[in-house]
Amino acid sequence: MYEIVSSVKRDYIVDLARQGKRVDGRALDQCRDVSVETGLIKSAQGSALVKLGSTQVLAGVKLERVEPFPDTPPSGVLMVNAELLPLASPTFEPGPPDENAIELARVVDRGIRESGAIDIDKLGITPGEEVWAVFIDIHVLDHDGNLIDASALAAIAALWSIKTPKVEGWTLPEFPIVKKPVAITMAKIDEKLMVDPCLSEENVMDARATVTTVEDGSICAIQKGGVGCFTREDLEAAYELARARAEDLRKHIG
Amino acid sequence: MYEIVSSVKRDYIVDLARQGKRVDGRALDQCRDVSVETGLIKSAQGSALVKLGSTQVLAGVKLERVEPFPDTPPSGVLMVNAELLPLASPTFEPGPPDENAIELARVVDRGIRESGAIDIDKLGITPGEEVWAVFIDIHVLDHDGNLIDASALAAIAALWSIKTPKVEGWTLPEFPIVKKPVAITMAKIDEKLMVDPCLSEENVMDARATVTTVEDGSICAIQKGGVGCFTREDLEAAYELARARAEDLRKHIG
Amino acid sequence: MYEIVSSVKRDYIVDLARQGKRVDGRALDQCRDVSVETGLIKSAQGSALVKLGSTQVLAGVKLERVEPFPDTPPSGVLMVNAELLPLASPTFEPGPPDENAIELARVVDRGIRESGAIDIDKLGITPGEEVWAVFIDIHVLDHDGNLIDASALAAIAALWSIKTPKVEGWTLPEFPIVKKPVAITMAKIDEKLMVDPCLSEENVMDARATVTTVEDGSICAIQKGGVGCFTREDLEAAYELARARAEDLRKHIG
Amino acid sequence: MEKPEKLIVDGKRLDGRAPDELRPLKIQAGVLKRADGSAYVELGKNKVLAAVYGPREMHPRHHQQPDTAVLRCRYNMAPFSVEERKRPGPDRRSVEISKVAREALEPVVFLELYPRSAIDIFIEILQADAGTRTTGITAASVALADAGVPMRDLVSAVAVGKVDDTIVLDLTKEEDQWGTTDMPIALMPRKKLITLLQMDGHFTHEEFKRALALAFNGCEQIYEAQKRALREKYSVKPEEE
Amino acid sequence: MEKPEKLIVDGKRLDGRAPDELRPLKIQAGVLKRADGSAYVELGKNKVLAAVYGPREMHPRHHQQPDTAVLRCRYNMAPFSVEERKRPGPDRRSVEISKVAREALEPVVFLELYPRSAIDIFIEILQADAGTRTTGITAASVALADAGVPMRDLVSAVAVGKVDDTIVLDLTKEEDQWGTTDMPIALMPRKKLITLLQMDGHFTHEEFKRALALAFNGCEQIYEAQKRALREKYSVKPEEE
Amino acid sequence: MEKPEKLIVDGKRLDGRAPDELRPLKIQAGVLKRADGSAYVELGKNKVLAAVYGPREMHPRHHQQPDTAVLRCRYNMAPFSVEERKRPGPDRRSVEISKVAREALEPVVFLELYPRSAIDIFIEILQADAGTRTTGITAASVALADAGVPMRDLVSAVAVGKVDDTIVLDLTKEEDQWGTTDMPIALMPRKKLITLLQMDGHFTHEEFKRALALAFNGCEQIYEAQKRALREKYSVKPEEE
Repeated sequence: MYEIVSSVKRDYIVDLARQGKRVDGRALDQCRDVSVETGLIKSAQGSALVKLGSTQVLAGVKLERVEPFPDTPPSGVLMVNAELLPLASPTFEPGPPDENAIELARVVDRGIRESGAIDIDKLGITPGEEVWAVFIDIHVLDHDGNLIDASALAAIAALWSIKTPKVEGWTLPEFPIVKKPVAITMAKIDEKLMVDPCLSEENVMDARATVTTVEDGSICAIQKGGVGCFTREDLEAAYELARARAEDLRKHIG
Repeated sequence: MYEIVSSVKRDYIVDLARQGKRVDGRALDQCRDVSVETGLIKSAQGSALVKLGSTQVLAGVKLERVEPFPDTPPSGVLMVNAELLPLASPTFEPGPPDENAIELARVVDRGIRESGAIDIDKLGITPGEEVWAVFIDIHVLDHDGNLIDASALAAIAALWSIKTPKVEGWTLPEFPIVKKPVAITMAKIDEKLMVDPCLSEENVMDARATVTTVEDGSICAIQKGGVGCFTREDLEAAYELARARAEDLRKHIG
Repeated sequence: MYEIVSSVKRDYIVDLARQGKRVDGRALDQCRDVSVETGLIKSAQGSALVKLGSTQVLAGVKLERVEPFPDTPPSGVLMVNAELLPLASPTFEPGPPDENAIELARVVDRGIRESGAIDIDKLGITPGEEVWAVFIDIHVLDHDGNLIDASALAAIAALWSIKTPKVEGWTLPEFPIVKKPVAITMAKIDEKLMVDPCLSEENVMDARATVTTVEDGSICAIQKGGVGCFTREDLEAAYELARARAEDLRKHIG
Repeated sequence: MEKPEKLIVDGKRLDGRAPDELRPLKIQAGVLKRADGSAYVELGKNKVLAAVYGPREMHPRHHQQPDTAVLRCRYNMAPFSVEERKRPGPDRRSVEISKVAREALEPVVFLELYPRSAIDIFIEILQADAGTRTTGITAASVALADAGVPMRDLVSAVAVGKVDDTIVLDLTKEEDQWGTTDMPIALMPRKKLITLLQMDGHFTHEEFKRALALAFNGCEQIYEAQKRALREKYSVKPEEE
Repeated sequence: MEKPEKLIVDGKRLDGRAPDELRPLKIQAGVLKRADGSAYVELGKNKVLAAVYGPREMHPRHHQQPDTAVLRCRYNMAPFSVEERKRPGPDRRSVEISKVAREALEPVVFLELYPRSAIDIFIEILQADAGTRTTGITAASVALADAGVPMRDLVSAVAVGKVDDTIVLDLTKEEDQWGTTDMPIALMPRKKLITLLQMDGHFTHEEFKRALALAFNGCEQIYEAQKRALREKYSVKPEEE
Repeated sequence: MEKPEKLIVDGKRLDGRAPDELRPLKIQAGVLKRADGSAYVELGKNKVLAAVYGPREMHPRHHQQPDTAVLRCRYNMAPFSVEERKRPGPDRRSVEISKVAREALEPVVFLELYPRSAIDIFIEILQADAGTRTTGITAASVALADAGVPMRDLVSAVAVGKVDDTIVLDLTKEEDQWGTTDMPIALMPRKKLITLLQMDGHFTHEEFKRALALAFNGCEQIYEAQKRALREKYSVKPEEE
């Protein structure tokens, strides 16, 4: 996922951090330019292409009739899969999802699931027999850092783009999407927190924390990554940053 | 699939080609000796052992009741699998089918499927619930070149050997086999087309073209292989060769 | 499974064998200390932790409703799986079961199956539709030799610990366990047979023979392993040893 | 959608095209930052992305060739690119297409210039509507050029086929499904050399020849669009003149 | 078991604990012969075994790092450890947990002392009752110490959460299933540095802060038990004084 | 076929054989061109092909042994070799049989003559009727000799068992399925050393001894047929005398 960088480059970025500066001139609490384009993929019920700086992620949503899980017979099913396509980075290799792809999918999944963004109970068809499954496939096209935020945004924007799904035998008036969880990731470099790290920053960061919040500012998911540590104060600051930046990104949804 | 050969051997074969000659003394448009033995395998409903020179391929056909594919509920199912057994060549390795085995199986499959050799619509049993599946397993025993033609011939000969299948609960008077597609492969070496390449020729060829024809001389499948190129004239010549040689091989079927 | 040992260590153990002695001071026909603790795992219907010297194996039994096999519609299903956990030995690697794990599981399986230890016919529920499956999972925790005997003992002790299974909708008064097969493994080193080989002995042995017997002394399963040979006399001696030692171990069951 | 009675009415196809007409074509070079070369192609409803990495170090090392680079190619369909969700990962179809696509592209690359190296081509089908392998090859060839890999020629690819007894260029999904014959072709356009050819269905000798001719015309149009896309990317900006 | 109406009655949880109370905890170091270090931990009904091998030679060799050891971690559930039999082998959940557990443990290990080596941590869940990842990290940290791997600190881990609007320490399976929020945390106790943090459910900012504080208290208790277990194993025997 | 009331009537088995009688046996050496050695064996309805490659270079290289060749063995059933089509690829049964077959053959091969090499044995079951592992070992041993691999002895293998309380040689599929006991054995015939032994079912001590004796007799007959097959292939032609 991360790449080996020269110690010169590392020192440069860490030095900048010490001065509260970033390698691409952004403020510590500033996201890269973001764009969200929905509806590109007609073969999906919902889709969104997110560009976060040079990072590009395409998410597609497919709805299918499936058997429910035995432990939740009347509810629909949510499945999130992420592919770190070898086309997106020289460090990605073909093959089944590795731990990075799996973590990415599961973090996006939890943001949507735990926020109750989809009213999953409405997705039953025949209780115990047939329900709607929501397949969210995250296709990473260009990896320039912070795949989590780009993927989470692509997934939720794709879900909000569905409206009345174009799928045979759809059983509801509208697709039951009700919340807008937004994930914000912060990298820690030399004790500083930097919002939306680009790849150069990810390659030298100590650790990252992703905080997913919903409209009222409450938290629905957190994920720490990387081999460094956070203090309790770091996390409180991270929460404040996440809440503020999520409000900006949320405007791009729906 | 192909093997690394010394440049001396390569030069020798290419030199011969330049003179319109072949390494085993055959004419350019001549197949190796062929023999077809059916009925060897009693545990299969149909079987055929094909020897094409030293190349040996055994095909077995099993019939089983299965659920139909959702998009073709009343029709039977055709499945072709090929195993490049490590016993057949020092270059074959144990493991799941590689791209060569998959291409081989799919080329054989298309020859049978696209020619309509099996009247697949007759293989329904209970529409939407149960149909006959035709499993063709191609077992490559000795690899001395041109596995495609040997395998395609073994498969179609095995199908024609079935007559009234010995399988519990068979539902038709006879096995509905109606056509005899035959694949003929030509290697291109130094601008010459050579029918039925042996392994030495395959190892130095620029490219190969396989043309599958049925009784009336029409084409049901083509496959180009290898990293070289063909001109339009090559392909027209290849068609004429394929049609003529297929007539010879077809006599060994049924 | 076995490990490379220095020739000094090898010579030492073989020399001892020549004198009828063993590396840990045991007599040739003596097992290591054995302990069996059942009921450790409440999430399983039956469980047993076996310690054979320093070798530790934990077996858990789960009962589940499944569809029967088509060829035995009214009977229950027995499944044995063994995991050579990388935690148990520096030579075990993560991944799907290798040939050693598979052999281990299958030898334990045959001992139970062929002795008729479980009255499998009683495990039907609705003939042809639903039966009880008995999943025995063997978890190797510490590998100091003779995993077969430890695993077989753990499996049969776990089965005998079930009594009335704590599982929803259990359909019988008691779990139908009726026999006590016990596997005894003997290593052959320099023409001597040694009961219950420890790892040091396994690493230098020529071959091993496992004889599984039931209460009346009859044999229900045998497995030879390793690249050496046995004479007919070896095997008759092995049978006598197996029968005697099995009686000792059988006291730890049920 | 049910099968219509006729696929060609009054010489026009279901989407209004003439038999020898391509679908709308859009080619864009250099669309990805990380890849050494890339291209995005739309042909009708097909949306295809291709990327090239290399020449780069070959891993695993025992696959290195002492006298040549190794070309590798992976064709992959996004799960959402087709009507019914496709399970991620290679299936038999995509393994075969990866092989024939590689063999279609290899003749134009000067592999011998980069011994011990790998050149990797990745073709991603984002939305599929018949002709994805040929569209993928068309895109990959532009991506190779965009990566600066030395090439003898481009490769231009398109499918031809038979629908209602008419030989047609560039089949749609409906034409592929309900038509008789599908024949994907790739060409090195300058020397008119065929680097990919597959066919299934039914052709008489005469039809085969006409289909080949039609394919050559189609590839010519695609070739022009490929060159245009590369010129657009590398055209000298006015102020730099 | 059906969901009870209330999970907390009169300030007591279903198993009688106060909200800030740990389940019974038992830690034993050095329980396996073959492993270089090992530990067994029971926390309530959780039964967890951890083993450490290394520093040892890294295989495959091309994964060796010239300036550091590589820490690897495998979290695995026994098929019989849960209500419904779990199929053997890694699933997506265990792959993620293996990753975050490794990242939780790596900060305390002096990897740079053993270039080109591997240190392997194996966590086996024998019986599961919520909190297996944190119990596994707690066990692994003791196993690392038992193996004599040089460490900056131990790692102590526990989950906190929200149940019936109450912030509670160390959730049981029932509380995890029917509660609102689960937040596993791992700490380097001496410097109070957080090495693992995950959360799912719902927290206001205020609740998040209280939960963090509660987790710090819980880790402190676990840290004491870890040290006790290591002292017990390595305490000088009277006769040797 | 339903289970018949008796499997042995008037001392004769279902196929008319006496209890101590082998099925018709046919052995042919050197049947494949590419393999270094090969053999084809029919025993009753069993049809088995074995091939040997090597001694040859060992891949992957880190599996090389500095002081010995490594023997590898793969037992495989063709999908059409059994009543119900077998899915291609190894299952647990074939993995175990590959292991015990290798261990049955290894004692006769002078592996120490070819350090760092591999010798590969491939056993293909084309048609199966009980006794495929022993028939495979019999074939593999002839293929090893045909490949010119230096050997201490051949290996001859057969199954014995108990059917209707009678000890019988060389069980058929029906006898294996409905009988009580199956015991496959492999022998080095010259020194009467047992290199493969498995058994499942039920034997008293007395029965076990009688079964062993019967197996030794059966292997003797197979040994003679193996030698005959090798002589036939390598017999000096009259004109060459």
